[in-house]
Amino acid sequence: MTEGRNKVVTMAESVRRHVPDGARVALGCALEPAIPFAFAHELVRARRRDLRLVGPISDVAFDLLIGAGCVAEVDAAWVGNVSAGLAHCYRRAMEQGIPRGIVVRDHSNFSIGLSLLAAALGSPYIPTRSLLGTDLARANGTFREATSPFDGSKTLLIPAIEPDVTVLAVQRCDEDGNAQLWGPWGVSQEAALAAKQVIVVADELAEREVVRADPNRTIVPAFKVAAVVIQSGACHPSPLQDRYDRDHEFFHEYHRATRTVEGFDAWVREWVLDLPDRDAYLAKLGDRWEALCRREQVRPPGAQTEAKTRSSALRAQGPLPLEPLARVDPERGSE
Amino acid sequence: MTEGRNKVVTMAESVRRHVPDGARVALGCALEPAIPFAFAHELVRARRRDLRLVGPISDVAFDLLIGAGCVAEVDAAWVGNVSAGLAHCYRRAMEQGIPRGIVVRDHSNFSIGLSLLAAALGSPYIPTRSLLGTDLARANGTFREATSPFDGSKTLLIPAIEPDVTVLAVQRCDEDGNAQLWGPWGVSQEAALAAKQVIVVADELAEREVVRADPNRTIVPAFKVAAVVIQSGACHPSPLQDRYDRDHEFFHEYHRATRTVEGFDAWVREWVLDLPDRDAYLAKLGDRWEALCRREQVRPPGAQTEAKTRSSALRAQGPLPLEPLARVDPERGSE
Amino acid sequence: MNVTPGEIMVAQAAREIRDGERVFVGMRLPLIAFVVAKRTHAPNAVGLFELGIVRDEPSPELLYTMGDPPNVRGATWCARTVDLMGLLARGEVDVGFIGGAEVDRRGDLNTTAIGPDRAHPTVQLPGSGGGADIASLAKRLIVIMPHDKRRLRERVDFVTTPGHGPERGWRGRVGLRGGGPSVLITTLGVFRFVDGDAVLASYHPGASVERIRAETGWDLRVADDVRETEPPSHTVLTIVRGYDPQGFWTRRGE
Amino acid sequence: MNVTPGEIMVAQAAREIRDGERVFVGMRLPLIAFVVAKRTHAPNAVGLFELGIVRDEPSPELLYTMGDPPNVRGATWCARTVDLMGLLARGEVDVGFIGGAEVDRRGDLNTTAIGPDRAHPTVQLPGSGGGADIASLAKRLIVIMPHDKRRLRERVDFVTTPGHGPERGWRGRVGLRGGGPSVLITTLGVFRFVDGDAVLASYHPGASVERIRAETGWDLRVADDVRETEPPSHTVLTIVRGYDPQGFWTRRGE
Repeated sequence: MTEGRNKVVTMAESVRRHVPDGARVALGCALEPAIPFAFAHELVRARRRDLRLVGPISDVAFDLLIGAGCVAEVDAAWVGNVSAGLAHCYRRAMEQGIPRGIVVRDHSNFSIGLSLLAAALGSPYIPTRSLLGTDLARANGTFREATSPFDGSKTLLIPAIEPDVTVLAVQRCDEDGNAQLWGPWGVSQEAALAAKQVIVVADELAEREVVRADPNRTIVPAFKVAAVVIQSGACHPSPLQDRYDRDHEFFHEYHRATRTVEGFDAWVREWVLDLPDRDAYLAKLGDRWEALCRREQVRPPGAQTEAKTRSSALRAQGPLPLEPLARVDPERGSE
Repeated sequence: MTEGRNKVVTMAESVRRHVPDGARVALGCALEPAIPFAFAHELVRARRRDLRLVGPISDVAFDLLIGAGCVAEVDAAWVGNVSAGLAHCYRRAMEQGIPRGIVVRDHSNFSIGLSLLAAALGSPYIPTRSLLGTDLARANGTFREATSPFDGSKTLLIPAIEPDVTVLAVQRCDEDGNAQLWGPWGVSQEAALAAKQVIVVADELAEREVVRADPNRTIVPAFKVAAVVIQSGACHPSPLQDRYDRDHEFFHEYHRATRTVEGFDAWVREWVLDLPDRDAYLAKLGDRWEALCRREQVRPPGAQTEAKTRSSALRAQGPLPLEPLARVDPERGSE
Repeated sequence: MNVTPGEIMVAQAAREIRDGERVFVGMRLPLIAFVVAKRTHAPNAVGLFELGIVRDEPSPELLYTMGDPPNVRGATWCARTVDLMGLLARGEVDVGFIGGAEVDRRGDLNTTAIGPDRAHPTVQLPGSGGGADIASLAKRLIVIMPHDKRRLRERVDFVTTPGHGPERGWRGRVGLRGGGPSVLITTLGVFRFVDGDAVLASYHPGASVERIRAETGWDLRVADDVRETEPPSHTVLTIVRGYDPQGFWTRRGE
Repeated sequence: MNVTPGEIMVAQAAREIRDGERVFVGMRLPLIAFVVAKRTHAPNAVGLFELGIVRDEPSPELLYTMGDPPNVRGATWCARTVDLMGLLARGEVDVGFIGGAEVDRRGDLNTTAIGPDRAHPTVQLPGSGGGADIASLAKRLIVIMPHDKRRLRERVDFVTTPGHGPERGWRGRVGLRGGGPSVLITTLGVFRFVDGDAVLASYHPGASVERIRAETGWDLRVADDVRETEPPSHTVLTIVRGYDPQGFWTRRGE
């Protein structure tokens, strides 16, 4: 067996080596879960500037990067706080140019998926019948209306988007970069295949044999992967299937805390700049973090993937008790 | 929990209900493995006519259907006998109109995949840079050359193909039609999503909880599935991952036997018309069938899908001894 | 415990789901409407979620986002967003739910930005998510909105998700194949679309035609047979309160 | 045991694979060439198969088709054909192998049909498979053919997989981005492409320039430094014969 190049580096190294200022970065491609928040925090600590973000629904990861002044452009379907409401930093940037103005190209989830799929297929665009006639299609500025030469029907052509780097958070990865993700994929695979290179943030380092025993679960071939970061808990406050649940309350705390510029700055100091890395962040979360892991690991990892049939069917677990939630802000956009 | 409609029917019923004469049928979409040969045999027994076949590489399934006079049209990338050589029935049909002339639209594996993907996405076509300038692209007759409005580059537009029925062979399926396939997918998922309806031929009936425990492995939502046929061994002589190995010699026997029309007719009588169903076929194969199962089940089914990590990595098996093969015909096309 | 507008909306939304339908569920109240429908009159409805998830039974727990782990456990299909959106584009999804910051008389929604210039908005909203796709492509559409004069406007500033458009036949002319909005459910009443125009069909218990007229930003059209919205049954309220005991989605101000 | 043409071809094909390259492997001899390369000078080469399979080590068993179960076990990626072809289309695959029934001086291949009319062929061949995509899109191409005057023709009847085309600059003009054939390995010799024309670079042990000229259907061009093809080393022969002990692929008449 050939030994592959060991690509395991620290989160900080992965940013230093592979994400220059101005890079086009796809992030949060599984929609609400598996968002590599720890990576976003590292981009803030590394003071990256002029990033061009690509993603469908990034929950507050995009908002955080915008608030920290890291972002010049956004291609996204949705920028907000999914369970808590609007995204304050995004609002300030767009409404007041604070901390800086940004260029936004509006997408839908389908159009952002198609743009990445087009790049993954090596095609210049993919035609669709979604979004026709909308202001969204017009305002995006990169789409084109065209008539299908096959049946004369109207279509909207969605051009390919090729990220410089796609960052994927996954449950496990081997040192070569063979990364396996289960639960929602969203647009993750297209984003990875479309990118010039991929950074994998894995909850766990897997033996090479483990990924090779189930290649259907590998999301992208290792040769597209430039760096592997092994970091448990990298997605908090978003969830990672079979590893830890979503920290709903944390999103609401972020929402309340970032209502003002001062509040945002304090939040970033407390949760990003004053912490050296994700391990310190998880230690700061303390019992709260342990509880999220317990909630999601009631089912043993892998139970989900056993191929038992008929005689030994797995029985579904009953509902888990939810912890009571504090009252949340009713302000809320769509979705 | 809602009880879904039980869709389990016999192979013969699935053909009677869902495959009328003239139907556009996608089959053999995983390329060389997981070809539902038992379903092709049932089409022959049911004397279906004027079928329009769609598929990438069907090994001899398409040849058999052509020889039996079931086929009017073929959209395919390759029609032959993968390990043994040319396809005699396909040759006779194209060269001599025996048993009837057929219309062939030449594809490549990429173009057949893109045509099905376009239909699955609800898009009229997908542009590509493959096949430009070839006689293949010209002879197909449905492709169009066009300039990309984004960068002026040349592209070939591959129009959508929507099968009336896509037939998928899989390892397991529940009675609702949630089918799970591992090993190569080829163009199976696009073909299923692109189709008006899907017939699943499953090696095993799975409890509903089993498929729900690993939804990433489900190939298509059950509401697209019109019928579920539970039939072990339905793919022989092609292989089904973790269930049975490929019967290489059977392909060579078919190749030798079908060299003449009379030889083909005798082969079809022996292996299709004179047998009531697949169980009888497997009984006729006897020990040979058992040996193919043993060869592939050396690793227990599901070992492949266990999510063990680090401490309990699976070790790869050493090579299995191959049975000696008789001399084979050197005649062989591409691939 | 008083019945909240959220609970009335959920009950009404649930009635809009027919048995056996494929429902593009979406977040918040529609999520609970799907639970109610499944447990009452529509046991064979199937739920689709834009992450690529299909479920034939609702998540056993309240969801805060569609991607919460309980929404994956017990799903029957977990694929890619484009695969799921493709089903929508093929016309295989019967009904979709959407909501927004603003809606107009024609059912057009704005979830992008308030103000005349998208590049310099007065209020920056989150954007489409999957909403614009659902509105473009689902066979019919259920719109859910908080009722407020600033939100129910003659014309929205920005059409993120297309309704019936500025004039009759607009959807067909621009090439949209989905049917557009069939109903608008607000915190005060229920509108049906007639030739693409929202017409008040019922007012919720406690509301009235006059109050709705006062809080609607367009010249209200009222159905001849306008009536009070049927309140949620005890069964439905039990389901709603059992599923969302803290009232996270059903007791907020929308 | 005599060295067979198949073994010489495999050894030469293996030499064409550079360490670290992404190789679109294909069936038959290339499969074994990949094994040889991996076990000798190119341990970091990666193999791609059109079913959607990526392997960083060869299958431990001889394959009769790319979809045989041993080719899936131990694979690192098993995805969809379009995903894999997309990598090719993006220019991420260094080298691909193809073969066919006919090849011409410019490296164009016919795997579709012999005869002037595709609808009424003299000999119906199986078709492209993935060959036309590999030829269109891989950075460079290794062509493997049985050497026969009827197979090495001035112009093929039907261009299934594009080579360098009828004249200089043809690939760029029609919009093809891959580099086209770099080498043609036959049962008798090795040709390199110079300005898109096949030029004989070496003749295999036992063959000669004259014999090759006699069995080639075009006006043979011969390199100034034409020489005998380097025979397979003992190491390489051991690998080949260990992998294909019955000579299923290496001892047939191509």
